[in-house]
Amino acid sequence: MTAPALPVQAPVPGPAPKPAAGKVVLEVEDLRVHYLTRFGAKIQAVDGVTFSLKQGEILGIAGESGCGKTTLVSGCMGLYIPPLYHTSGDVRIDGQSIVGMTPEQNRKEVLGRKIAMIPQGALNSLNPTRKIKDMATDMILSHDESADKKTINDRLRERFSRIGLDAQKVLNSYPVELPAGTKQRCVIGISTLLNPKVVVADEPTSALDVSTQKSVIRLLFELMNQEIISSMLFITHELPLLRHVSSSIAVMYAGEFVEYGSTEQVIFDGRQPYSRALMGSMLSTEPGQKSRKPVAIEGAPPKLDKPIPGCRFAERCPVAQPDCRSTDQVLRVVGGRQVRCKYADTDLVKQVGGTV
Amino acid sequence: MLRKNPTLRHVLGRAGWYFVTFLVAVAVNFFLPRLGDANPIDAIMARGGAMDSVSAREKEDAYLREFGLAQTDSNGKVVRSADGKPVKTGLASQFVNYVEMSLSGDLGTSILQYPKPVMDIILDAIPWTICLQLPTIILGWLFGNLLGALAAYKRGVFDRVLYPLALLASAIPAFCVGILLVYGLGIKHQWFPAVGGYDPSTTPELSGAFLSSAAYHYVMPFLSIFLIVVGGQSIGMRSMVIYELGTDYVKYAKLLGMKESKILLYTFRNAMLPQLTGLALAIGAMVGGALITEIIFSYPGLGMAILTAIQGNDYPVITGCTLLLSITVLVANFSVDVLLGLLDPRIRAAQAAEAN
Amino acid sequence: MELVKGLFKIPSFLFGLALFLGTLGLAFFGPLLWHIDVVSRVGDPYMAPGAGHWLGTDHLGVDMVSMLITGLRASLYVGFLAGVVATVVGTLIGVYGGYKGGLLDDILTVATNLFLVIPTLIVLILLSSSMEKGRSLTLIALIIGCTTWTWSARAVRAQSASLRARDHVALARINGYSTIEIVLEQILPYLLSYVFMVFILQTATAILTEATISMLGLGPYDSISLGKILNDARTNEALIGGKWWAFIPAMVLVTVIAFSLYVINTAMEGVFNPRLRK
Amino acid sequence: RKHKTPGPASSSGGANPAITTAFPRNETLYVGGRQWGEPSSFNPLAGWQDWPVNDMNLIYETLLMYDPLAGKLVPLLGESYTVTDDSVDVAINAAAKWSDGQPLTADDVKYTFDLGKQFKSLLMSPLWTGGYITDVKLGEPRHVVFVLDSKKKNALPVLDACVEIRIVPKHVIEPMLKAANNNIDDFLKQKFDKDPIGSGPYKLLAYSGEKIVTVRDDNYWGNKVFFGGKLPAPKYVTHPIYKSNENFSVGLMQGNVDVSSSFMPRIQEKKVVKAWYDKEPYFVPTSIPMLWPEILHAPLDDVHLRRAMAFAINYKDIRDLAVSGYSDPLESGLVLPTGLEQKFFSADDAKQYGASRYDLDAAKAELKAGGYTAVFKDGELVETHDKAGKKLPTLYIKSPSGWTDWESIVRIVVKGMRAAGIDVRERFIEANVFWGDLYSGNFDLIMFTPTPQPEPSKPWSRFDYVLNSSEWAPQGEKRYKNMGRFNNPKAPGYVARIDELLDQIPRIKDEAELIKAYRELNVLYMKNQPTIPLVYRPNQFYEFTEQHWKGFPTAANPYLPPQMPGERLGTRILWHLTPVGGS
Amino acid sequence: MTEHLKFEATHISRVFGHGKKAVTAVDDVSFAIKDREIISLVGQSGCGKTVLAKMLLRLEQPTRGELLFNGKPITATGDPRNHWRQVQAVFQDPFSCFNQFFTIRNQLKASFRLFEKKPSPAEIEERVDQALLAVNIKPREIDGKFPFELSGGQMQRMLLARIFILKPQVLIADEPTSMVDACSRASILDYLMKLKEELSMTIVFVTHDIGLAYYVSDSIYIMHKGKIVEQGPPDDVTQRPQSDVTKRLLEDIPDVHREWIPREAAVAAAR
Ligand SMILES: Nc1ncnc2c1ncn2[C@@H]1O[C@H](COP(=O)(O)OP(=O)(O)OP(=O)(O)O)[C@@H](O)[C@H]1O
Ligand SMILES: Nc1ncnc2c1ncn2[C@@H]1O[C@H](COP(=O)(O)OP(=O)(O)OP(=O)(O)O)[C@@H](O)[C@H]1O
Ligand SMILES: [Mg+2]
Ligand SMILES: [Mg+2]
Repeated sequence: MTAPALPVQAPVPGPAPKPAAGKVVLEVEDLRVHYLTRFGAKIQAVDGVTFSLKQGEILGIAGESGCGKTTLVSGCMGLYIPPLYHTSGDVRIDGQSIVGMTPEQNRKEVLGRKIAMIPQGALNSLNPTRKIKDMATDMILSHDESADKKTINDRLRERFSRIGLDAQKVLNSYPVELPAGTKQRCVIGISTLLNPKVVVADEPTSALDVSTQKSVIRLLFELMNQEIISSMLFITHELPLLRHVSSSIAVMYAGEFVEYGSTEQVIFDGRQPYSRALMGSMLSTEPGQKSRKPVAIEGAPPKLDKPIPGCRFAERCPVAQPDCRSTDQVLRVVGGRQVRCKYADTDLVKQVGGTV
Repeated sequence: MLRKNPTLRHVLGRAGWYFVTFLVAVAVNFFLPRLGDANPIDAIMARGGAMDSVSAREKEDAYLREFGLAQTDSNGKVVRSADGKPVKTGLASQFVNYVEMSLSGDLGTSILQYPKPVMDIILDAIPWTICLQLPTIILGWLFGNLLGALAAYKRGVFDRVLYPLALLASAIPAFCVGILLVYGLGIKHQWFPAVGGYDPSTTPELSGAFLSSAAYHYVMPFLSIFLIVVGGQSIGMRSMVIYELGTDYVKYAKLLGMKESKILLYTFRNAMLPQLTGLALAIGAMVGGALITEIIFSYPGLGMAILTAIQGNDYPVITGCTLLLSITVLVANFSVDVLLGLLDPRIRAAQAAEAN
Repeated sequence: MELVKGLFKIPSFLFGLALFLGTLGLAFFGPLLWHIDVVSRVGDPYMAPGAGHWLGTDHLGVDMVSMLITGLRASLYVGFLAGVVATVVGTLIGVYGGYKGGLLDDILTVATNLFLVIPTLIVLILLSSSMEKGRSLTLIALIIGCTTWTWSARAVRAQSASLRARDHVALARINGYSTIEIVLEQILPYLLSYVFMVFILQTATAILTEATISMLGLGPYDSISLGKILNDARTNEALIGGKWWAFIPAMVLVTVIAFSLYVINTAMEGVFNPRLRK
Repeated sequence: RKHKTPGPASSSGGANPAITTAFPRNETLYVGGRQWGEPSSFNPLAGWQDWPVNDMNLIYETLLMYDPLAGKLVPLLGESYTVTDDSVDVAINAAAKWSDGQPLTADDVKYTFDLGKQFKSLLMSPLWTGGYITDVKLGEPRHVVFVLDSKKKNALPVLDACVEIRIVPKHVIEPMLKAANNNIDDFLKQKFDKDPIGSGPYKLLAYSGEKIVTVRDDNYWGNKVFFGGKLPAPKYVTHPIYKSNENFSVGLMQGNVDVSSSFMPRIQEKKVVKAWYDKEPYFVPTSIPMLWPEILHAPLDDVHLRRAMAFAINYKDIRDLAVSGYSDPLESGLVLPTGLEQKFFSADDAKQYGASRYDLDAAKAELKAGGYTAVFKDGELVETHDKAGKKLPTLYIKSPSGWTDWESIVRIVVKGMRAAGIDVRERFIEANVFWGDLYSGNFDLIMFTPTPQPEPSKPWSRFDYVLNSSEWAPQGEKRYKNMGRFNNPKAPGYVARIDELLDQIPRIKDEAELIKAYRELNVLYMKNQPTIPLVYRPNQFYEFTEQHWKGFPTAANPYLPPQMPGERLGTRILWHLTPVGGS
Repeated sequence: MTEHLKFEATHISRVFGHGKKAVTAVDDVSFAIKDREIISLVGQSGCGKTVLAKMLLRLEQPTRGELLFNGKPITATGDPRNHWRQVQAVFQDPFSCFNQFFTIRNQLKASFRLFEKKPSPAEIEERVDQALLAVNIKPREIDGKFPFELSGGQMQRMLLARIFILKPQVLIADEPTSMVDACSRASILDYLMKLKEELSMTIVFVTHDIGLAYYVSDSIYIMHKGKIVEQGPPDDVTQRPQSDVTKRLLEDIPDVHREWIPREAAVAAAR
């Protein structure tokens, strides 16, 4: 199946480029993480991922449902809650390895302070029987036992006003009393209370409608602008969103990165059939785009309970070659980004999907 | 005011339903024991000793008239059918009469303990039942919840030993524990008195001798109820805590680096709330349980009064006791309903939504 | 299906199942292995366990093993019958009430509260003492079933109400399914494992309840059940006399049945109820 | 139309007189087995008196007491008595007085018995309604004369009444009755639970649902008259209220109860507990529990079937298993083969006419004679057919549920009868239903013990209870004797001789003649088998322990009969007890 | 004219609850949906889209106003199956649309219950196969498979296969793509187009993403707080939005080609 030729358009630049601070905050090296099911099956949900996050950088992670995005970022927290287990590899924050830490050390020094999570489904992430204020207080007290009530209160009020909420009202509410968008903001507020270096946002907007989504993203940007947070891992399968949010993008498939490069490169000039196919499914309301048909990828991602020989995408790849299935693919640099495809530098891949 | 306060509205609404339930319960309590066609007067008659049939009939007529059990003609004579059986008063008119009397605080006179008023019987018996059951149930509930939570949290040995024990405790019929205690500690070893509520050489009063003997007699009945309540409650609490431990908010709290103790508090509190219903139910089952304890330990109280009344078709006592029971259970359930509404914002929100 | 297979990998489930099948086997095959005679006097009253009579004799000199096996059968019969009645009635009404809502649901709620208000044990005593024609085992089972169904109904109702809003129910509606068909095909299957667990609990409860009311002397007249054996032991002072064989084995049997059912239930709950998965 | 049940009846207000006394163990005698439920009334005229009143001589006293060992009447309020053909004359002890100091006079006695004439439901009324006396007169000073009915000339019921009826104080009762407008039902609601005035050695002190306490009346008139001024040993006699037999057993074994009349199986195993005899039968059998067939309807109107039933019962099992051996072997007939009645018993008659022995062949022969056939399948009886080949309905044996010894008896009975081919089943019913069914004849077969008390009128009163055909009441109406409705004078097959003998026996003076009459009556009974005796039982179980008190009479030291201290003649035991140890 | 109109609504409203607590989910709405047209209902969460769709499906009744289908009023009485033969739906959550206890195939076969004359078993199999092929699924691939063995996207296609079997005149698609990821979304849109073209179906497409609506529809209805605030052809609505609501909706969807969040608000990101 070939993609229809698209009118080439000059890409509109994303958020204003700012010189990278350059300092690496988060380094993930050959991380492997697995689940153990109740019946003993091992699911290798993340299988050898390496990347690093610099100060001020937003790395977007894209991929189909079930490809291991949530698992990857959970693995980055250094805290493994069963049935999630660390297989191998390393995660370093500010050069300090966190996977080997004791849970208590990790809790005290890393979680919430250096790296904080904005979980998928904020709706259920707040303790339903505690007021927002109390949960936030608990969060601070957990890391700073000496903090006194008043300082905490002031800080909460200040921070919640800063993120555009009616602090007085929201802080004294129970989660059920708040609309979804506000709850998501509260979660963001609580997660960033201690000004963590890295924020991991796992599909923070997919349960929201477009307008709320926009305001939440805006909030995250503001937090970065105000240097409350410095860098972010941002997960979504909505590519247009990534186009505006992230500075670089990693496309994940079956527990691996298949393409990892700058936003422009991945979105407008993908070199891997899967990431190209992903882009091909994007939509646009720009005039004239109506006649263009989004292209779907046939089939479903593979199950991860057994090792898959060869290219993991070969099964579904429209341009798969006979040797794709037999040879394991490695990430290599092609055109300034990492790609996991033997034919990345050939025209073969260009037949897939297409850029918008 | 009602419009503004959904909780109050809900409470009133519930109160309405409880009242309906109460009314039906009163009717059921009244009619159920009267289903059989046994003539309760026979019981009094039997105790009167032998007499000739004419005076027997006169006597019977007098009782039938007094208890309003038979129809009377204009001269006040009991109407009898051809085979000599008294024609029973319609249950409906008995019921109307009963309701009128109950409203004026008169529960009638016992048939078996004629001429003792039902109210006196209840007042004599109830302190014992309450003093034995209520503290036991509440303590058992607290202790059971604590154990259950501990088992859920610690898992491991705790869970592997305590949990099956709790299951076992709740699988033993209540009376078996009592019997074994009587047999083992009361008869074989004579560590504790096997029967009675206090030593017959003392009289119920505020004296050291009486109180210490009452306390001594309290131990085994207490244990027999306590063990079972603890068993049942800890099982429920364990599942609840396990469930809470797996929720998103616990995961989030962990990822925020919150202290274990805080997280535990969250889960315990949230798991405890539904357990309150269990407390209400246990209090509701109080008299049923009392029946058994009181028989096995020859302990004074309401259970025995009910059993004797039932076996003797002592309608007024049965109805009086069940009326009291109904009120207790309804009040217990209603209080828990209201309490849960106050303590659990989720329920409060649901109530507000329901009110819409 | 995977879940069911998984169930058989759980040690506690296997343990409970083995225990339960053991008692079931004793009830069914006991009579093949042991000469059951609950009528004849085979020795002195309360003869201690010995060669001929492994568990001695009761107060009438009847072989205890025979009594226990007969009693076990009766208790299981009561348990199953009451369990089936309570579960079937409770489930149907609960599912329907939960799905339909409205008046039926309200009535169900009142009925449930009513049974909370009037303790089951009392209803049981009242009903069974007003039955002129005597209390048979079946009658007791039916009474237990009929007074405990509200419990199942309540449990099932909540589950059913949560399924009501699911899309496949809406889809079934626009596929032209009738209400009954929806209840039976779209809702009930989801509750099956749950209902089965309810059934297990109801059975265990019924067995305990029968034992309790028999113990109070309100059990069946013409049959031997475990509760009846216990009652006989108590009223004939086996307890005081230290004739442990007259009550300990019966207690153990009742407890073992209930315990094994509880164990099975919790194991199943761990598997079928995703909330409790580790 | 409204029915108003009366409110709280006792004018005396609160039920528990507050006492702050503890009861030292060595001054308190604990008795048991006489009170099972909450006490409700201590009214001496009520039919439902509680422990220290009913059958007791603790608070109120009878004229005489009966010694069942010697067969003699012993003085109490009545100093002496004379029986003539026309009257019974009782002399009242001059020293007798009420606890308020008023003398107890013949007037009180006359008043007491006259109440039974006025109010037909009181315990003394059967004397009047049964037509045994026509008047109670004041005779010579301090004498009361019961004028016997001139036709019956039967003094036995009067003597029974002298040992059964407790005399009440006229000066207390009369004004109260008046206040109640002479309405006995209203009067009976008075509880008499506050310092009641009696003539007995103890006074009601306190009561609750757990116990009843009486305290010694140190001014009791009898102390001087009968005991040379000695006081009864226990200062308190207390009846703890337990809820079942085995609680009393535990009480006895653990020394919390000193003497009890509750049923205790296998007494030989309980080392500390003693009884009258130290070996079987342990107790003195004085009564005969029996099965009462309802005679009015087929098939139980057939004597063949009734006799077959009697033959089919394993009496030895009943004796060994159901009653723990507390019984002598059963003989046929209504006369006890032991004790005072032995002289009226004939082993030959019993052998020739009786059916009270376990003999399956004889049972089958009787069935065959009656034309019955039994259908068995796999050794189990399926049904019984009568001579017309029709299936007989299953016959049910009613017995109160929870009376465990009776339950066991019925089980053994059913087992035997079914083995013989008679389709019977047990049906245990609630006790209250039981009484109604018993008296109104609503049963196929029912368990019941006729007149179990030891009385001067035995065995006549037992025969009378079982066979009496006067005051005939149809089924459905209450009848307090002969509940199986045997020997209806208006029905075919009426045996007039039975009624003649019942009428004559009380008047027979000559012992040889009396024996002859009893033998004839007993043979008639055996031939007709209107009831089926099952076992002999003591009227009361007399069990005691000597952990705290000693000096109880036993067969080895029979200074008093085996009766509960405080009950009838057993009251006198209280003067003979001594506390164990000194504390 | 009515014969060209599938649905015709005049001032319909749907109110839940009473008195002060009343919630007006759909508020005095009038529209006319032409035959063989794809219209989109677009609006924020809670604006009443689903309620309106349900009214078209006869699962809810308007409290006020008249709703005609094929010129005849949709009423609560009578056999609803006549309506469902002609108006069918796919729902938002593909995972909850199938009963976990029956095979997909059997559940597809259940659609034949709506047929007035039920085809022979062989023909049923045949037609199920055809429908599966129509959504590009190899029939043998799902034989004996249960819903939980498929991905969300596949399942949503099964729902569309069901529509291929039933061949109704109208399809109501209530946010059919909001629960599936971007790749599956594309294929679902594909098949919606195909349905329209092959079966000349009228489609009501419910979404909160105006971008999607732009792609699929012939006409867009913008809803806000129960009212229809704007309607028109996609190009008109997206390029020349009249109402503020529409403008906001347009602004809020991220589009690769358009600036989304103003530069000054955005954080600079390193490259
Ligand atoms: N608790 C778990 N136990 C076993 N396997 C799991 C568990 N959670 C996720 N998985 C498996 O791990 C793989 C990756 O899941 P993950 O949730 O990381 O995907 P995702 O990319 O975040 O998907 P989505 O977009 O749906 O959130 C999937 O194949 C999933 O089936
Ligand atoms: N059964 C109901 N009872 C009461 N209110 C209802 C009911 N159904 C819907 N509503 C209310 O009607 C309004 C519109 O709901 P609707 O489901 O149509 O919104 P929607 O546009 O489909 O939103 P979403 O995009 O979240 O699906 C909401 O405020 C909702 O609370
Ligand atoms: Mg995820
Ligand atoms: Mg919707």
